[in-house]
Amino acid sequence: MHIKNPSSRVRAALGAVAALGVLALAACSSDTPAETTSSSAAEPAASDSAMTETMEVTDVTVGLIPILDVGPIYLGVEKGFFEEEGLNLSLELAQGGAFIIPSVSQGDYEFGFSNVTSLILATANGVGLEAVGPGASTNGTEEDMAAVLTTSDSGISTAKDLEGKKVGVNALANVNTATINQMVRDDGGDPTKVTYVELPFPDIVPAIVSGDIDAGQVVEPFRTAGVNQDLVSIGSNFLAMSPTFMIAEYFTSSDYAAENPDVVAAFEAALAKSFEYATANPDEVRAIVLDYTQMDEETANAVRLPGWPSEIDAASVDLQAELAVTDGTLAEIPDLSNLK
Amino acid sequence: MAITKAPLFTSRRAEAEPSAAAEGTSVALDLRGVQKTYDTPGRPQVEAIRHLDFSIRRGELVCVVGPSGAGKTTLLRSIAGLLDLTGGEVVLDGNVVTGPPEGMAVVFQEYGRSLFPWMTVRQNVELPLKEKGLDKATRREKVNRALEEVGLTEAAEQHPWQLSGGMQQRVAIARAVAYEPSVLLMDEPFAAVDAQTRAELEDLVRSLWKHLGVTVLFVTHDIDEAVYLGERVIVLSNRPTVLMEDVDVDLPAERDQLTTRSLARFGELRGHVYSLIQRAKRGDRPDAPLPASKGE
Amino acid sequence: MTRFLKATGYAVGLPAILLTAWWFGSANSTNTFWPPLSTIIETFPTTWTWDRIVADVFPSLARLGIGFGIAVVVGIVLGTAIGLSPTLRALSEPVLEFFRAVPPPVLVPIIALFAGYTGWLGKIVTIALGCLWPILLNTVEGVRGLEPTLTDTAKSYRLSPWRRLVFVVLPGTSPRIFTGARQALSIGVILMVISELFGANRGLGAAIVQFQRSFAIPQMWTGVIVLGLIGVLLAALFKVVENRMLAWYLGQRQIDRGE
Amino acid sequence: MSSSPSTLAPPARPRVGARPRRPRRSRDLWLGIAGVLIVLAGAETLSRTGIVNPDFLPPVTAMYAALFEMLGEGWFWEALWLTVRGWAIGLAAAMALGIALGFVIGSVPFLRKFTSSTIEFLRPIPSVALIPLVILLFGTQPQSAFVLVLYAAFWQVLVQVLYGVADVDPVARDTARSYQFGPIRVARSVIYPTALPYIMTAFRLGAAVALILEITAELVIGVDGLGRELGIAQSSNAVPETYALVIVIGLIGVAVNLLARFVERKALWWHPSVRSENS
Repeated sequence: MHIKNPSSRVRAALGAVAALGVLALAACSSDTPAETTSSSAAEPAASDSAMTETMEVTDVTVGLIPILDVGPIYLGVEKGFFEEEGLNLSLELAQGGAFIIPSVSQGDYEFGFSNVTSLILATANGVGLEAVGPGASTNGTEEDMAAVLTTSDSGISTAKDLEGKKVGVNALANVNTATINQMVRDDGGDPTKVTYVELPFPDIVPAIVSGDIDAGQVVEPFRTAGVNQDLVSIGSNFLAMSPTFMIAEYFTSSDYAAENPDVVAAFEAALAKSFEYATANPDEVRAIVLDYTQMDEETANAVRLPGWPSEIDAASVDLQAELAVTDGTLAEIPDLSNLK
Repeated sequence: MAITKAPLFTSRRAEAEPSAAAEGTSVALDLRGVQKTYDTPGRPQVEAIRHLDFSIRRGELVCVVGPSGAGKTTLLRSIAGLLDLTGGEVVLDGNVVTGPPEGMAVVFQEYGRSLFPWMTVRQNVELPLKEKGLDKATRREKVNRALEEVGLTEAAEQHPWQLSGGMQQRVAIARAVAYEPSVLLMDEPFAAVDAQTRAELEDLVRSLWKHLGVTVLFVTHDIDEAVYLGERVIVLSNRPTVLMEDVDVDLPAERDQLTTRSLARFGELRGHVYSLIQRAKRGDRPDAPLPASKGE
Repeated sequence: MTRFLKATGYAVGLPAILLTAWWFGSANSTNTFWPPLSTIIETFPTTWTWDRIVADVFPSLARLGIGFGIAVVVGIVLGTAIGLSPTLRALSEPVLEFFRAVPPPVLVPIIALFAGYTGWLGKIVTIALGCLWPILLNTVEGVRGLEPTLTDTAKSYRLSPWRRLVFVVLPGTSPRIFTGARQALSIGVILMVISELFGANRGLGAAIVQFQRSFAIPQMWTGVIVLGLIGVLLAALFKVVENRMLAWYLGQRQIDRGE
Repeated sequence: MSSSPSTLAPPARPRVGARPRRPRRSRDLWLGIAGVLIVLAGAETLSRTGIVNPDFLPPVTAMYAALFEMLGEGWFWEALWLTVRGWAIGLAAAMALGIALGFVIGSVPFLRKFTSSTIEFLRPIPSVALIPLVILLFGTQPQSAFVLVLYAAFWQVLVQVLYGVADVDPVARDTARSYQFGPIRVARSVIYPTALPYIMTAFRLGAAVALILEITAELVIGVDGLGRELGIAQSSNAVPETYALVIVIGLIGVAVNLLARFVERKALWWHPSVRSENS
């Protein structure tokens, strides 16, 4: 086989590889890691800026979990409370606090929403964090928004029955595992016998129904979805702690707080306004929830709203720290002043 | 021997071959009207063998020679039952060959590729005997004897690819001999070895043939080798193959490389076969002789 | 003696430099996510105690072993059958081509539909399916590419189909089967870890997730290192088995290459 | 056939009806299509008859309905583009880095020996081991996927290029040197053509691994792309959509393979045996 002078063909091949490289560089540069706007559903309605004085606006990203608790912040953005404080918010969704904390401490996000236990564990392990406001808490009534669900025929009626069972939680070693362990202890059971399995919130109810797990801790809107599939609740692991149990907090990294105290103050103020508004207009919360979750209208109206307190409940922080120590996920309670 | 000078070459074909009468045990291998046409889909038909009729008596060493591309390998593969015939039949010890027949062993030209590289020499020779259902002791005894016959006793535990080309072909021969076939087919077995090794292997085949009394059909393209080894040399025409001539080799039974090859008779026979092959190459065939065929 | 020193010098040289660079580079790092190498090494014994190894590492490796084993058996049986019959091969070629192209991690959510996330069954099926394709396809190629003279020889000695399979086809294809098996092993390890990241409770992947959730960063690094070591050990183990089973093939290739 | 007495002239050549045989190639094609249809029909009946719970294995028709419906949605094309781009960037970087390092290390015997133990140690480390790290560093940013894809594909490329440079026929290299070829010309006319087949194999292996890790990152970490959409579809119990996405991702895999083989054939037309060893 007469081999033609290969160099021309080889050049063609060289060209092919180079082209591939160029394509990559071009594609790369076109996407310098500018703030990727959050998924389209959560695009905040841009309220006209004429209303605010000519104040330079700072862009701020907030890491959230697609659950009911973060409703007020979406409302705050819609009502322009954050706009008034000179903040242009872009909201990112993640599976749980354990995902959001690293992004905040690395500076990908400026603020985040997370359960207090994760914040405590992070602080204990040297991650510099600073709480900027309460996240959500039990709504002070018997109808709590969280619940440990199971099937009616699972033979589980009280927390003690969870021994030796598989319990689904949205993240291992966080407020849910800590509080469920406490429920089991209060009920005279041995929490070390409970096997926790980490599943995203949307997967927990289907996993209980399919028998993949025996029980699971869910918050709204998944609690209502579970009840609609005739799952039964053996009580709320949050309400079992205290009627005003603060589950989560909004937070930032201590570096960011130190460098931009004004932005933090503005965020805290806008947040407080949003909480007041949300508590006063529950139906507006139920409406906005449709934007950032896959909830349908009917479920949104049936869900129980959590409480949105005006300031941080220090007792809850201490309680979650003690629980973490008793569970062994924490050696000893660190200085929690930054979370109170 | 007739008083008058025997015709230079007795060509077996001339005698009316009483094929039926010669049946019985004396004929080991009988080809009757063998035809082979390759008909692979998508490619034009190729007629390899037009018509072949010859037989080999038990204990005979017959060589087959012909111009290259004369369908020698096709012939051998059809005799070995590895190739279906388009017409005619091959009869081994009285029964028609449909698949690889019992009592026949084949030694291929690509010795390196016909030995199992993942087995040692001993295992290669022993495998066919396992199939014959012989017990361990008999197998071991036959393997050792075969290896001794071909002079490879000390290489028994090595792998074929650790041996030279000549030694590898000896392993293939040992495997065939250990199988104790009634007919041994050899397809240009020494084409790929150097001249010196070839001479040794030729003498090895002769001594094995005499020593074990096995019937051998030896296909080669080397005319000297055919005449030196064979009691008869069957010369094939070019494609589509027919029998050019069945030449009787009346050299002494005891042969060796030096004396036999220097005999005048050897030169005459060699010259005759050589001219037959030249005529075959030119397309001269029994079924269509060239008009101006020059003298013998 | 110097040749031995030279060899070890080369083998140890770069790793030593990299480790010392890592050691000093991270010596007084404040970033909690890049703890100093010294703390990582300190936490090693306390984290990977024997009972954690039994509780987490063994289940993961057991699932990998079972899944990989199933894939090897099914892959060879199916591969040989398909390789030997041209019609079966033509029939199955496009289907196999598609399943080979599906990235194995996609299996995890699909199989979770059937077998759920927790428990062993779903994970073993995921690993087995993920490992099956490289072995199956390489076996088919191996059987197809078998040296024709060998099969002719086997036929001419009238070897029974069973004996031909055991003594000719399978050994002849074994080099290709091992190529497939090596790729399958690397995919198996990936699936072993991923299948545990969902519905994590017990297992190496699960342990690493647990450390990460509770911000036990040094422990998490030890987990990553253990996972790396397991990858290296499995590759070394595979090499040992291959050198023993394919000794004839490696010897032959060496001679062919005239090394 | 009775053996006719051997007359001098063999019987006239029997006329073999030359029926045009359908060439083997197109027969395989039909069989291949039949194979695919059998599998699809099988899945359909399994699901329709309820042998397999339809919630878990929807009928194939439902899958394709979901697929076609999806084709009309914006998020699908955006996710597809993100997956392909992530794969392409990672692969390109791995190829560039792997070829450059491969050539440098390959052609300097000292470097070759010096780095071989490290390469042998780092190569088998599963790229998924990096997941916890990249989550901490980049969270769900595309960079997470980039690191995983780069790490996995890089080793495939580097090892193949090292084989390629090592495989240079010493005779060719000596002849080039004997004609006083400068190092650049030697590289261009001797090392490169010998290494090119290996580079192509590297491209084929790297492309496949790159896609696996891109999808893994999207599925496990939540980097945007088809993998993430698959995770969401599965967890929100949209089963037909889940299978539809699996089909799309599988087709991307097939396309990647075909592209790799195409590039390999184009660049290697002059190579005596286009390496048929498939990965």
